[in-house]
Amino acid sequence: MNKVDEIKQISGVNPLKCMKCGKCSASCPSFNEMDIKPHQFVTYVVNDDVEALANSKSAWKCLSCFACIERCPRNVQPGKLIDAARQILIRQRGQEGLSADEIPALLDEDMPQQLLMSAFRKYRR
Amino acid sequence: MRRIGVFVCHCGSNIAATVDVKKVVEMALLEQGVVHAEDYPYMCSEAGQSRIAEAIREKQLEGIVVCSCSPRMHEATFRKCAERNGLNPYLVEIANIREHCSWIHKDMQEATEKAVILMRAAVAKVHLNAPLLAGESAVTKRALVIGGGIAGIQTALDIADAGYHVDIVEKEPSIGGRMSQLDKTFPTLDCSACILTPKMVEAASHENITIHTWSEVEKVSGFVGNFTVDIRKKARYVNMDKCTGCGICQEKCPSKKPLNEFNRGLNNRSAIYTPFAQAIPNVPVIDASACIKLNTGKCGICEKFCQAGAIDYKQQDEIITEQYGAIVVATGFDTIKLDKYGEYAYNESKDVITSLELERIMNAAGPTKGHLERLSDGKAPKEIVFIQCVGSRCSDDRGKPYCSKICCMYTAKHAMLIRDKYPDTNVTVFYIDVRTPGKNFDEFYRRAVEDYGVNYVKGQVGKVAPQPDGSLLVHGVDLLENKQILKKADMVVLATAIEPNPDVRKIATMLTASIDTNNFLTEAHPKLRPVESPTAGVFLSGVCQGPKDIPETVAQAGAAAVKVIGLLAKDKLKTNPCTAKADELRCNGCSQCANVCPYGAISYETKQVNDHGIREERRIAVVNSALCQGCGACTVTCPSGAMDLQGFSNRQIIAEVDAICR
Amino acid sequence: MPVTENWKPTIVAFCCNWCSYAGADLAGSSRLAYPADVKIIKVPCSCRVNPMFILRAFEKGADGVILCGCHPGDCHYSTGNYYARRRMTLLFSMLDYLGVEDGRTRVEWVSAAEGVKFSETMNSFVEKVRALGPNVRLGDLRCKN
Amino acid sequence: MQELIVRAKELLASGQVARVLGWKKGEHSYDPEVAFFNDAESLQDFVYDGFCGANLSKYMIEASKLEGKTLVFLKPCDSYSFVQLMKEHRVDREKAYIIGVGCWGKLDVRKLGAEGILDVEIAGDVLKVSSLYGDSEVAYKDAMLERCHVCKGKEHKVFDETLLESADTVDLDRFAEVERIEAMSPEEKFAYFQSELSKCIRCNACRNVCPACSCRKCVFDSTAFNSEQKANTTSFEEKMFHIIRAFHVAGRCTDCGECSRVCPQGIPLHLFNRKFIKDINRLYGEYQAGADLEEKAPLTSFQTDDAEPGADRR
Repeated sequence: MNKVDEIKQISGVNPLKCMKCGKCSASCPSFNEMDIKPHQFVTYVVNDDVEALANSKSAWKCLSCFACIERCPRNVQPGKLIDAARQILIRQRGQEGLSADEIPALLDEDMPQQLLMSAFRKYRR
Repeated sequence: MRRIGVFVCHCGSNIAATVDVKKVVEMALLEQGVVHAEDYPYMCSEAGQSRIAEAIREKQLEGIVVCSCSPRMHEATFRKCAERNGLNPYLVEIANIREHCSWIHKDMQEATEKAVILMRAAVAKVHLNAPLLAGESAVTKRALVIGGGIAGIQTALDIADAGYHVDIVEKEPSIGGRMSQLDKTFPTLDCSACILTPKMVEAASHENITIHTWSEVEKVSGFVGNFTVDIRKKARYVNMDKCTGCGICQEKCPSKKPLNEFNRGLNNRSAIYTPFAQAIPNVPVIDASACIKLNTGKCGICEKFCQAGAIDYKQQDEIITEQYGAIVVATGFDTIKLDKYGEYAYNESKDVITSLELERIMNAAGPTKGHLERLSDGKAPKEIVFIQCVGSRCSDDRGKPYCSKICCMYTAKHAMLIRDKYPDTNVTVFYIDVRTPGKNFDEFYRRAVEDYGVNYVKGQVGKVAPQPDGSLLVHGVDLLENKQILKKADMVVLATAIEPNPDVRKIATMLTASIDTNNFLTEAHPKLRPVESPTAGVFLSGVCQGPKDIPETVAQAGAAAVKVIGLLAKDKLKTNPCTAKADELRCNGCSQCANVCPYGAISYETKQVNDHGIREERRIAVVNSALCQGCGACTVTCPSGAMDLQGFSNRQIIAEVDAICR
Repeated sequence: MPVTENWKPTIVAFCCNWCSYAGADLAGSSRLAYPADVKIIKVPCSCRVNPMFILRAFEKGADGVILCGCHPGDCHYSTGNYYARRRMTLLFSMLDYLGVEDGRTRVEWVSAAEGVKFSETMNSFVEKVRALGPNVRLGDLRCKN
Repeated sequence: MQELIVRAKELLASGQVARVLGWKKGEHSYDPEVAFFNDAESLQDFVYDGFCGANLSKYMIEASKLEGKTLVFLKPCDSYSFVQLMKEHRVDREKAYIIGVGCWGKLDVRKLGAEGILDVEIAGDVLKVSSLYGDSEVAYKDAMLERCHVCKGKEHKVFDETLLESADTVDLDRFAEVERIEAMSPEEKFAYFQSELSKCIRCNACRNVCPACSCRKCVFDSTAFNSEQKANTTSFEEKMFHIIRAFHVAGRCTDCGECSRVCPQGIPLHLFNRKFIKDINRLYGEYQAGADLEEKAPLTSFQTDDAEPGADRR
């Protein structure tokens, strides 16, 4: 399966539904740190350039806060696209992620609950 | 056995591309009774119809089957063609091998096979067609217009000018509708009231127009040419003949709490009120829920101060029943509710307003007497942000899937007027695309940008965050610069999606007019019959049929009026001959059919019959073909098949079923 | 019952002239494909369809019968589809009672503006009938010569 | 039974009625026939006992056309049929003098448990059966018709006067059998009805006896639908005839059980009508055909929020 079908299959997103309104980028809290902006994710997928998307800084800057998914008027769900791009990378690198019992040591008290949740969401698979 | 002619249309390539028309002709000739079969590129053209005419004469055809597009397109054409050539129009059947076959199947062999089956079904049916004669029914020379906005007024004026009497039913205390709430209108910036009020006065003074305001349609029965409508005239508690419209009662009325719907709830009004100064009729109504006298029996100040003695607390709702030949729906629109759009903080901050509310704020008769000021602290806004497509073009369930068509133009208008009146105020418009499809529309938009310096930014707004200091932080994006924008604004205006008046669905049910999931009334044909409803005698005028601006509304209002005039000009209307008929020898007289007839078209009489030698008096069902609309409900409740429907008889449908399943 | 590979189901669709027939036209003009096994018979209203027609279709070899009408409340004749709804509810319940597979019959309300829904309904109905295989329980069981 | 004969003679003599519609001794003691009695002495053959299951309402359709009034004896379940026929203007209430006769359950010849029956003597709640192969006894209750075990009630829905006391006979749930079939798998249901209906010889007894199924010209005898079917040429036609018949009487069938009683093949035809009655009660509210003259029949009325067809499918 080529990369484009794989990313579509994982994310369940149909990139053609995007009408380029930019609301996802407007709502993205880490827009400025990203090289490929949220409203561009769909274009990279449509142009068969999943490689660039997977290797972009955006893949790791995305906080999985899902604001873009919440507000997209066309149900495109760009957050899931970058999430799928991350999965492709992780699957390439194989299993060298954190194991469950290593996590408590890394936590500190004032880490916001939401950050923890979106981290789990990001690395769960 | 009837002599049948089968004509297969290529429809250019629409049919011929995926249906082997020659094969259909070949198979047609094998069918019983088919004495003539041919194909032709355009059967509906003059040349095509002349081929039919020729075949009728040469082969003495007694039945025609045309395999072509949907009967809803050209059944009438081919029936008229047959009639011109001496063949009863109801001996023509259409096999729909375009919309139901060639357009939706790719494989030639499969599509041809299906076309042949559909042809066979039509031939089987036409063998059993009876020559029917269209009956006639009288036309009440009077029209009803539901809705008193610009659409309703324009339609009524045009019909009345043609000499027919028109009743306008408007649910608000005054006609004028949405347009009366606007300040200026694009693209010429004339003041909305200045161009609307003359029309309202003309309508009020026209001898052929009766206006029922503060009234609603309660019940509709009958059919084209013979509608019976019950109109509920709600109690005004003011005697319309005596009232001089002096307005003292409104000033003196102590109950000031109710929100002023005309000003979109931005300020209050008294319990006894007229919506706006130029109201027609200029007679106030008493809001029963807010009136102290009606609720507690105390007060009665308005009665004291009224020199004309027009106040009448005892007034009751009144139901009047009228006969009409045609009904025009002109129920207009409203903006959608924004409570599902939390990201724009419409409910949190008073400075986030809809465009319609901005119209009232900029209007001299509005809540702020025309001064552009923030509703929170009354200060003049220095930074205004317009957000386009709020709730429009949304395929999620929060908003509407369609483009509301008028927002780009009225936002350009607002921006231009603000920049013109308050040059030191900055205006930013966040847009997805600016849609200006109309005469002088794009030029108007470019003037806003080039002459008045309105700042257009391509990109939607993600969030509007009210700040502690009372300002609004707008999280936008500039897709062309690929930059996120955080703009501090004093006022945010949302170009909100529009939807048809919510109670149009109730009216559509009463008129049995079809309506789509967005509550827009469905037109008979999107391109060829945009101002008529599929329900004969019901016409559409204005936004109730789809989003449109004032120029289009007035154009459509005129078109609807012409259709009504065309209908009322006829003394007699051809009635649908496909009505039910009872076979007196089989009828049990059990009145099951009368119980299901929606039009009360079935009555009973005791008749002397000779049933194969048995002479006796029997109770027989009789169908009044003027009332019967041919739905067929009675034919199924009749166990013995005595009640049958002409044009769609039991044996015809059984023949079609047999031909399909052969 | 071995299903021969090239078996094609025969589906009869009764469509009411004002709503579902127009919906079928819209599906056509929007080029929304559905299997060619579906053949449409135009009736003035869904209340015109007599159980005799439906059983006759099965008797003559149909594998599935679907009745389409206006959404309740939108009927052009104001009450037609309400009667159709009761009749078909009882008829389908009787067919289930007789052990006929419930996938062979269906009622769907499709308005003139719902071309997509019409096409999707036909696709899902044909798929269900194809899965059930040829109609046996409402056909003739006597041994063929 | 004597009181009936005495009363009938009085009414005949007084000229109040021109004829009497009742039951006459048949060839055997267990098969009385429906008969008209025009004078006093013909009334000796009049009989009214456990075997008089026949529902006389349907005969009143033709009797309403005759001169003068007709005295007719209606059991409680028959009176529902008469009201339904009145509702459909098929009988003339003025031409009928109705005596609501009491009922204590009617007998089913097939449940006598004997072949070659010569005579049956009803002795209280025991039946003494004498046949070619010897004598036997069977309890009255065991030989009762299924419809009496689920009797709708002993109240006469229409009458001018009543005679004889009724006795309650209900000891079964009316829809138990229907529910038992509904619970079967589709294959079992199909097999069950296939076996039952394959016995159908299209003698039309069920149609001819059914008060609700009284069209002047039945669709299966006419070209109304081009589907005339005198005999079952295919196995499907057995099903079609009974489904369409049940559909035509749906909402009008009073569940009088005559169809099952007269079926020579013993097919439980009431299961079709009772299924529709159960569905109507479940979906559209309790409805008893023939209970009164005003209530609208379920299939000629509707609610805007009725259930969708096939909604309760698995």
